[in-house]
Amino acid sequence: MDRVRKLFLLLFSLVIGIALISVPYSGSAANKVLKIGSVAPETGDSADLGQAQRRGIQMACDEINEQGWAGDWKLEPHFEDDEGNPTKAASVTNKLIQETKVPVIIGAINSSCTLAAMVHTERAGIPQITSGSTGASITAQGNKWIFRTAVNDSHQAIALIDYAINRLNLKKVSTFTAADDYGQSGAVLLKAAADKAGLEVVVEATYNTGDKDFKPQLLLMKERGTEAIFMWGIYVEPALIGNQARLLGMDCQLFAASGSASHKLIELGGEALQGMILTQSFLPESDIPRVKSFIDNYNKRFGEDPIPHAAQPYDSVYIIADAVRRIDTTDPVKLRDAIANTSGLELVTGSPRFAANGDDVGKRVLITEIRGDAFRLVEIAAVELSD
Amino acid sequence: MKGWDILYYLVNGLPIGAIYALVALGYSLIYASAGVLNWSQGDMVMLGAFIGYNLHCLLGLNFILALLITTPAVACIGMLVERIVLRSLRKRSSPPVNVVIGTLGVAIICRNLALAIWGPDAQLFRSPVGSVPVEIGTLRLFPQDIFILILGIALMILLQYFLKYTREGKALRAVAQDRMAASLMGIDVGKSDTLAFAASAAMGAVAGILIAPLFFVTFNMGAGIGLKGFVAAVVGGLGNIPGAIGGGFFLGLIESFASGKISSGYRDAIAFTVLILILWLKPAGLFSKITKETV
Amino acid sequence: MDHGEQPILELRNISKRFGGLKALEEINISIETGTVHGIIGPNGAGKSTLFNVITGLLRPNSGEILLKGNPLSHIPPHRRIPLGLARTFQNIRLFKNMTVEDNVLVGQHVHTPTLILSIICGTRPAIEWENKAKESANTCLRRVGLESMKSQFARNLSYGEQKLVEFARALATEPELILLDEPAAGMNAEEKAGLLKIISKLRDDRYTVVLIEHDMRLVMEICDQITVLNHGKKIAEGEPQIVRNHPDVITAYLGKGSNAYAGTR
Amino acid sequence: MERYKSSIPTCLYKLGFIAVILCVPYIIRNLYYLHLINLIGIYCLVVIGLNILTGYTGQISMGQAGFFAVGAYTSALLMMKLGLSFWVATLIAAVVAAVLGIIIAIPALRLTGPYLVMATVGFGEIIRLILVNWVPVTRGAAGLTAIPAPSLFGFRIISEKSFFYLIYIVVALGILIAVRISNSKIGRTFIAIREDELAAKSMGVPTNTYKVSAFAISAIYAGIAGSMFGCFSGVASPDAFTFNDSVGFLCMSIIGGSRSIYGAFIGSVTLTFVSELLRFMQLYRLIIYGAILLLTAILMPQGLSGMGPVFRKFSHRWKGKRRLHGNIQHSQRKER
Repeated sequence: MDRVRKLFLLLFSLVIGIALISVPYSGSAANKVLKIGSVAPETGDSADLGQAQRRGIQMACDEINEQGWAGDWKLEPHFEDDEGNPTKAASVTNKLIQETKVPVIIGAINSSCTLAAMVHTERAGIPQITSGSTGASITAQGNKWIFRTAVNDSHQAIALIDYAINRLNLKKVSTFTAADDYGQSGAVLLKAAADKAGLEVVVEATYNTGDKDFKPQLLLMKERGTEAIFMWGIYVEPALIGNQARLLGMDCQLFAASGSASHKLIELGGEALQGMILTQSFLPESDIPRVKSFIDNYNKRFGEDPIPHAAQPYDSVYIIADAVRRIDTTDPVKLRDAIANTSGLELVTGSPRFAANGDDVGKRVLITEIRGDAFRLVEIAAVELSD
Repeated sequence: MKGWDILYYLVNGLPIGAIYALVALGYSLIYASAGVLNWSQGDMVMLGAFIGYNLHCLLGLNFILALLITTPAVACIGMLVERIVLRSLRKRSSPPVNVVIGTLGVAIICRNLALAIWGPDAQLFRSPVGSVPVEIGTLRLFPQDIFILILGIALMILLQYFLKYTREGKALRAVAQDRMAASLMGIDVGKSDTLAFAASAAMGAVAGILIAPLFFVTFNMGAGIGLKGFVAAVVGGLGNIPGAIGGGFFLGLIESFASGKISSGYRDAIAFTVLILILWLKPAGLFSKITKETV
Repeated sequence: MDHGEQPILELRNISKRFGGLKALEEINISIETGTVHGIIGPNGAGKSTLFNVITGLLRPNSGEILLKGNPLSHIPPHRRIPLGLARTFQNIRLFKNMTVEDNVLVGQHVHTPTLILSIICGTRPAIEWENKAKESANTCLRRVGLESMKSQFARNLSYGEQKLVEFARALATEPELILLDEPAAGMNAEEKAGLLKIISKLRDDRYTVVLIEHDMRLVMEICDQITVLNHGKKIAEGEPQIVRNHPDVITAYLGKGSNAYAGTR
Repeated sequence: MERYKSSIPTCLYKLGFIAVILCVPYIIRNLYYLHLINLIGIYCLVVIGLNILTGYTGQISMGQAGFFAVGAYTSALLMMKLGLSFWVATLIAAVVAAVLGIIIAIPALRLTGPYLVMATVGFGEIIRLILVNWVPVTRGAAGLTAIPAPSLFGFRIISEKSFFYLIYIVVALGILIAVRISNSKIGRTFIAIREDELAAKSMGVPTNTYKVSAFAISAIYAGIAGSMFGCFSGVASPDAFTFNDSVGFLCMSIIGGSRSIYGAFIGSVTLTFVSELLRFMQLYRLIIYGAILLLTAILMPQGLSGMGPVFRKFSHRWKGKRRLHGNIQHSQRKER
């Protein structure tokens, strides 16, 4: 058996050797190259969101390089996997900054990973755009290097509550939110919006991502006479909740936010989710040409409709390319300022305009409904953007 | 309304309990016969679900045929795991904790292979028995739950029969009692280990296919169910076959009551607290006697 | 008893039942200081159970154990060692992956204070106690003649040597009363002779030894007093010669109708 | 644990080693690798404690991330809410972790093997779920942000370089104390308990007290490491202290060799570097990582640090052959 042990040691050192050699190689020396770092959970629990971000960024870079949209700058994406773990996110952010020397990072989907990465991008002075994390604390720390193109949750919460009261005049509602950063911030926003609008919240239930059985909580809601359930989480659990609610004979109105807006929700939810109301930033069937071409290209290339976690990174690449085109340098400080006063760009998820704290206030908030096997536009939320 | 929802949580906890019991049986069977913990048991469930999904949903085979093909396929994977991990570890007589790390490596490999092959998205597994609930009074029984209970219990009885009356089953129990003595009696200890791994992998596969319609098929479903199965097996008394079944149902019921009555956020915390207290009272598990060691 | 001193260990009508099985029934034994007391009997007579009761691993159903006059009933096993009670095991229970010296040093555990701070700071008291413990461990090893094997791993020693290490480890707890559970089992003639010398040397140093042993020649040669157990009951006690010819003892060992051999040498 | 005498005078050997360590931050300019090295130092501290618990006392724990989280959150909250200094907060965090270690150890006294593993898994999950759901205090899933940096005599420890010195001084102290304990009577008693608890009890060893103190020591090590981890990464969220992390710590302990203190360092270095260096494989990274885990567990029963005797065996065999060879020639020459 010792022969095998020697073989393994040889293999083991070979693997390490190749890794050591290949690391410095990645810095190619072509002149006008814009390296974009991407930090996303390509493995682990939210692997589907991470890989959607990878596809969105790859497609955007290829399009820009083909059409020469960013002048003679060639975009070069560098993807790193953070497995949804903040410690790994910090390490890979450091790798992108120190090793591959990227001037800008599109990064992290879980709020905890984004927060971990922000510590290092701020220290190194590199602009960071997150297109997936909606935790309030991200843009509340006065960190001027962070930008967020994810749809703003508070606008969505206000739009949903407003729709529930004025369009459907509901009296008693419940919230059913994920016990992760996305769900917890949603729960706070929904409660605040409901209290402001005088809507009674009878049950505030939570679930852990990966839970499978929601009937006990649904039963509690049914007992308390819930007319509507506001859900806040990635699409897998809301699909289950909708299914199990209908099985329990509850015909209450279902609401959800952009996190669950994905064709997978419809596919998994089936007829149980017909009539469900969702707020989101773009619609596959919308008639806006920019959105249409994005969806067709994505469909042609990856064989399925894009989810928000693919569309927002796609826009972030265009924002970066536009900024670099304007300042014609990849100096991080100039790049940050250029991104800060981005304006007049018509993109897939709206025309981005960044507030002082880094939030994108140019986002559209569409109220959509599940009819048949797709989302149908109901109305564009008339939410004036206060902050 | 009062008495009624206690019954409800009971009915709701049973099918999940059956799934946990099937996975727990895998842990207990392997621990009983080979004396080791197989940490890749959860991923056998995932593999069963995915292979079943491929056959039933994509290739359109009918459900029973898909079940009959998937189970032996995953059983072979179980044998492969035993061959690679256990055989070489036995040869090096390394400590049992190395088997845990070894099977953990296998679990990581299976999980990420599934990610590479089937992609990260959750897949829908159409329930073979439809989803029209059967109503008794205000109680709703779902066909898939009933199907899980029936098939699960049938499998448990089959295992009991196999262990009690077939030749290999008796050999397996002999090895569990005393490996040395069993091998002296001419029982091929290696073969019975392989059999144990194959049987538990097969049960995991069935659990996977049963649970798929309820909770979709994702590449990392194995981790959660594997841990719950381990907890159920330990609470029931590791290595004790009826104990694993009891432990599985017990865990299913605790979770159902905890999330309904107290709070779903703390459901697992409550379940673990209860289980640690139980272990404090009965250190060898709920259904096993404590053997006092004298010299 | 001729010494007139208080007996070091007294067992007053000890009985122990495992469910229906009566392992020990109304056992009364008193052992004098500085003597070698043999306990013999066919297998299953309750000898090992008796040892487990004395060392506290098993709690007797009734009766009392007095060590130097004070009762042991509520003292947990590991607190009986400082009172001067040590034992070896029937099947060897050494710390295999530790050196012979470390094995014996564990015996010294109760006699060296655990000075955590001094250990961490590496100051003198800890080192001193460590050296003192090593010294007494070496004397115990010298007593059993294994000092040369000090840095060997316990697992690499022969069966007889491992028995002696366990003997040394029991000695290291600086006991007054040593319980030996079949020390000579698995030893060859030469090792048995060595064992005989060690035990008699111990008797000269005023140690008390209680011995469970099947090797009749060894027992008859070394023991001052012998107690014979059979089916949990004491059937005979006294000097080796008396016990050898005791009719019940012969029936217990050789079965019915063997009295013809009584009296032969 | 073998003590083999090295031929070079040990103090020279140690001084040289310390000198190399001290100027590492100046050799490795690249902050990415320095960040990794700091991370390895923190993980090494946790694994040392785990080695004392698993390797020495034989109590396998899969809940070490629970103590790691307690350390991080306690000291972060103390610093942020009560404005305590890093050192006082770390001390309190270590005490809190030790108390929790004792609390989980008491039910664990009656448990062995897989039953003990399950109790520690339960402990880890309970801690994590409290961190996720106790939103008013721990701010829920997003976790704590802007954890203040430690300061030493007015000098704020922010940069990777300054963290390197903080971490590796504490690691050096941790190793020193662990080696002192393991070579002392306490270490010997731990090993005795692992080898045969009943025999140890018969030698007068109060095994329960020692098993509980082993848990407490491993909790203190993980608590201090957690507190440094909080300041080092600036944020602390439940996602960093999951069951997977506990399993990661156990892998480092076993792969590195749980029966020696230096095994902890070897284990944390190997696994952290392997998972980082494999990044160039993108999607297949974790498959290779799993394979390495599997092969190491199979081929090296005593872990990488257990290779010591194997190397010596090789060297003996090599020397042996030469010596043997020498004798044969010698004797042949004589015959001729």
